[in-house]
Amino acid sequence: MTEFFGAAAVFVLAMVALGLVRILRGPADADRVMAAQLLGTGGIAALLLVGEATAEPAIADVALTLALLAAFAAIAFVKAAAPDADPAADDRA
Amino acid sequence: MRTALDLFTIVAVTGGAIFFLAGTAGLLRFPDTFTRLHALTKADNLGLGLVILGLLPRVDSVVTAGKLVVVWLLVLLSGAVASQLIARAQRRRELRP
Amino acid sequence: MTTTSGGLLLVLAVLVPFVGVMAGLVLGGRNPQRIALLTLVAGLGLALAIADAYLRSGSALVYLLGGWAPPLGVALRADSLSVIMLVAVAVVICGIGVYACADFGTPAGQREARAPFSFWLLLLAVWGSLNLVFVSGDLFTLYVALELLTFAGVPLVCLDGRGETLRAALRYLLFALLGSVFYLLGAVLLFGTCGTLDIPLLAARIRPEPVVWTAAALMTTGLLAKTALFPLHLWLPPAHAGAPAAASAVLSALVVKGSWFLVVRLWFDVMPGIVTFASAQLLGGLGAAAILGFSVVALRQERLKLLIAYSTLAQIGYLFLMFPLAFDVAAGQLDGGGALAGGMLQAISHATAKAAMFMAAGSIYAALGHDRIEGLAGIARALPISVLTFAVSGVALMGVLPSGAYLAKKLLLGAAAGSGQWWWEWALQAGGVLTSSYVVLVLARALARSEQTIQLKKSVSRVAQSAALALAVCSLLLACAALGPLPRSLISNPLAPSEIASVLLTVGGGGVLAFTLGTQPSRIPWAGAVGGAFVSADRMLRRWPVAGIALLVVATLFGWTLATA
Amino acid sequence: MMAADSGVALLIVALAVGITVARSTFAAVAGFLAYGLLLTLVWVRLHGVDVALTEAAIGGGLTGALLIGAAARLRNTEAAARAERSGRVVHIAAALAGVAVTAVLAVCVLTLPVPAPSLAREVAANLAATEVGNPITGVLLAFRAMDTLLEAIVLLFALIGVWSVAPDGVWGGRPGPQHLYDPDGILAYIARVLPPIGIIIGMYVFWIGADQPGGKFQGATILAAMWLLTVMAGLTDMPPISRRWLRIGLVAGPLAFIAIGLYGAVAAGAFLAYPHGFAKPLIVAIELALMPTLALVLALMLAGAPQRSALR
Amino acid sequence: MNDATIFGLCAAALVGLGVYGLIVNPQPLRKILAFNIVGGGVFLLLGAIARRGAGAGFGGDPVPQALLITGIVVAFSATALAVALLLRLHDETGSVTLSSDVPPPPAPAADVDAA
Repeated sequence: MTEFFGAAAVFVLAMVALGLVRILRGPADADRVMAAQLLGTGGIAALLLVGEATAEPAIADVALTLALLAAFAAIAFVKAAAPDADPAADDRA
Repeated sequence: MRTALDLFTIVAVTGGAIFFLAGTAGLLRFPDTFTRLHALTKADNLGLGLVILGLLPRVDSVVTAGKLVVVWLLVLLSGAVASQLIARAQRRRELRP
Repeated sequence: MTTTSGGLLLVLAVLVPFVGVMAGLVLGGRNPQRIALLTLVAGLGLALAIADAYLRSGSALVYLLGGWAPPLGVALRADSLSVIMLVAVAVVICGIGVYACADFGTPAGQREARAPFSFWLLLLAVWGSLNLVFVSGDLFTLYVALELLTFAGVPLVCLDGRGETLRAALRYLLFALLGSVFYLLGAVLLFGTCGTLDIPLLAARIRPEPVVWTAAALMTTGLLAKTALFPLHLWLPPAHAGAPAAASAVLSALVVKGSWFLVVRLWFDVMPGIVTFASAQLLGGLGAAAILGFSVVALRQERLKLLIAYSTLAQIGYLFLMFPLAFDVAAGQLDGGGALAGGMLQAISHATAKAAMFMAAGSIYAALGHDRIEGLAGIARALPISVLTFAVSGVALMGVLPSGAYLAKKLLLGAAAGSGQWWWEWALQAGGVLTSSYVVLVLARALARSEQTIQLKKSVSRVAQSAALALAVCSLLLACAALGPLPRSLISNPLAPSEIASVLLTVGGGGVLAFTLGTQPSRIPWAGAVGGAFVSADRMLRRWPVAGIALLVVATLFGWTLATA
Repeated sequence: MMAADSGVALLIVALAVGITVARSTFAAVAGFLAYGLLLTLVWVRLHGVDVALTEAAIGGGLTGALLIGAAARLRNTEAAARAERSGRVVHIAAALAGVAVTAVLAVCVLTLPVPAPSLAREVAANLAATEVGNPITGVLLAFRAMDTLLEAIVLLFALIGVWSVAPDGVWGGRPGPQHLYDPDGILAYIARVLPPIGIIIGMYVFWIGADQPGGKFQGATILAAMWLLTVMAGLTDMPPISRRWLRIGLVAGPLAFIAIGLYGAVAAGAFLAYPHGFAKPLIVAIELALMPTLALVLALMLAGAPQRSALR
Repeated sequence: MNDATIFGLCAAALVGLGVYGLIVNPQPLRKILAFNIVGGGVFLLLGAIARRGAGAGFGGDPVPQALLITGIVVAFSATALAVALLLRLHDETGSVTLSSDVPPPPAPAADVDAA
């Protein structure tokens, strides 16, 4: 099974690698943040698969930390890009 | 029993990998920010869900299994929130003259 | 290795300033200043107590933190170098602290003001970090100490919050970070090779091999970048010239000494046997280039504080001349002795004199509202103490009798003659003449009579001026070291014809240089062109990409010279 | 698994190339988020789960948020920065320099001594004396406790530095902008849902640290992130930096650490030593004291210099 | 070739790349990023060395692993301080250039009361 998990991890990582193209190419900054945010999902999957392959139970805690902080950068981006935006304005527009 | 569970793991993890493939394809091929956002959140979150589902039978403690489920729920939650916030920010940008 | 008596003093020397920072942070308001002044007294007492304990025991003080011996644990260690630096820094910090009371009082009516609050906390932070640099015996703890020093030093640059100083601070921080990451990289390689970070253990395990050469080159270069030795000086002039006077004094006199001290530690204690003749010559050569180049650039400055900043760059060069002189060709390794003693004496002379000089310049600036050298005429009558301070500290830097730098020069000259490296004698003598040139330039302006009586924008605190003068006098009094630890034979009759000739030569030569290369339109066209060329070369080297590449070139040269025995 | 290792290594290098040459600063910063993620993966592969946890918390969380916020605020300087771009000669020289550095380091990596020197045996032999099960905690809080104390002080100094660049008029005020609170917004929703979970996880990571991977620092990072989340959602506001409780909180951890260290000097013969049989309780006490301080410092560092007067 | 060597070589590449980025990128935020890349490389090298020191039942030498944690925290502090300076510079001057070719500082405030 170890080989299988290794292979699956490599595959998911390859998908992550392809997604990196979107981070670098954009075009909008929103694309980049979103790609980075969703690569985090792939990263967590790869981490769990690698962890299974190395049989380290504490990996789950690392995944937990990553998942908890996953949205943090995206929120910081939204807040810095439009700090005083009136949320109600979106629905009026 | 062992083989059956292993088979389940293999099927689920493979399924998850395929969803990651789909998500990445969407990320690269779809024409604009909003469609990409839409396709991606679905695919990647399902992908992670299947991977975690596949790993569950192999976990030997209930606590770790619980952690894995929480990981998935957290990713679902933050994915949903982040994509909505990013979409709003992007729309605001595009609406701005 | 065990803890020696008095070892706990080393822990306290580091902790007392740090606890002072924390107490000031909590109590806030005007308390940081009060706490800082109290801590100055306590810290000075601790430094003296350490010196006393060291002299009593006659050997290095050691403290095993947590009782764990290296390589697993971390030891604090104070040898003679540490003790000298601890005491010198304590004295200089006290002088600066007294001086700064005039500038960094919290204005009436305000509960807490940003600049005083930050200054007093950062002053203590710099002090604790420096003490840690002096006593730590572990390369990683030293890395943390270096970073502490950087984080405490950088905000001092931009205390007044103007854009220019913020830019200078950011440049300083980024280049310093590059330097520390190089240092860390080297330390990591040493750990990978020797399995320890403890200095004595490393010294025992280290062997000349490629990884060690790389590590040594990276660490040395990183530290030189933090010390601003030529050609890695891009950050220093704007940072030191733009900061408030007391902060400039801290940065110029003390902060650069931290990384310089680590180079001394690294070369003399970690890898004395790895150092080669060529690498020591290279280090000395960079120092000599700094002395020559920056002294000329200093002459071309229009502002007093920038002149002093360039003088610091030149004096930093002086601090590296001891390395080739300490190289024992027969044994093929670095050997302390006279050259090391001379270098240390030079470092503390510079620390005291440069702090005094920046503080005097600060008083002059505050009084005039500007510090253009052109406009200094008549200031000697208005601010006699400050001009006297400048003159005394200038004399102390020149290395003419009687001053600590004079003894330092004698020791270094002796080492040069002893090891047959006559070319460094030239560099040492030229350094004195070049230093005197910009001192003479400023003094000639300041002593000139002005047509109209000078209008002072603001009265300057007499206490502050006296504190600066006291430090300058301290620098002169270091000559008294010849009565104690150093051989009395170093000092000769100041009225002997050879001594008088040497003084006249230094001052006179400086005067001629000041006249030919100085800022005013020169009557000798080629001299103006030469000065201008130095200035443009300096501007070129201070561009970021050039400095970055220079950093790597210097690292390569060190690696290469270390490898070719 | 060698293929996986090589793949991850190549991916990291490719990503670093992308970050370095990207035209847009924002792209580079977004790439950096992925860089932290991949490094986390590497730490797991190198059997450093404690390091992986730290990287996940710092690299994936705090540094990423810090940089991406800065990049968004500096967007209007892109054109000027591009105009300043270095010339071809500089590029070639820098590339040569980079290649040379890599080549030399690669040689160093390949010639590191075999068998590798290691302190693992010393740690294993002395771990029992520290009474903790996690060797990393043993190193951080017993063998090299000084480094950990200094690390807390580094954070404090950096925070003083961050504060010291505030405009004079708002000294003592609140850091960061005022965030609008939208009770029906999704941000407010997640800021209500996530922090309770985060606090539990943060405390859990802290608590297991004595015997398994985890510890005060990683736990504190999670707590800091949760607090900032509620601030960004407008649910709470950053406190003015002149608040007494905040100042006390900032120094409580390091001071407790020093106090326990000095107690060791009296009771166990050395600063930062622990009396026999009391090592674990004292280590846990230090971690417990440090955690709130670290969470406070980290959150305040991310929030930046004071921007608003405390009165408003 | 084992995992420590692979990641050790990866670390060498990262340091080289980061150094290149530090030199050529004029924008300070890019320099901060490059510093973090170099830092990541140095940490990775230390991690590889820790892995080489595996033994006594540990998957890696715990001492360098603990140093890594301290190192990561110090690097974060540096980044936060640099970003704070950069943002303030931007607010104060509207530009973020580090170029030394701008005119020299007109006059420093020698004391703060006057500033």
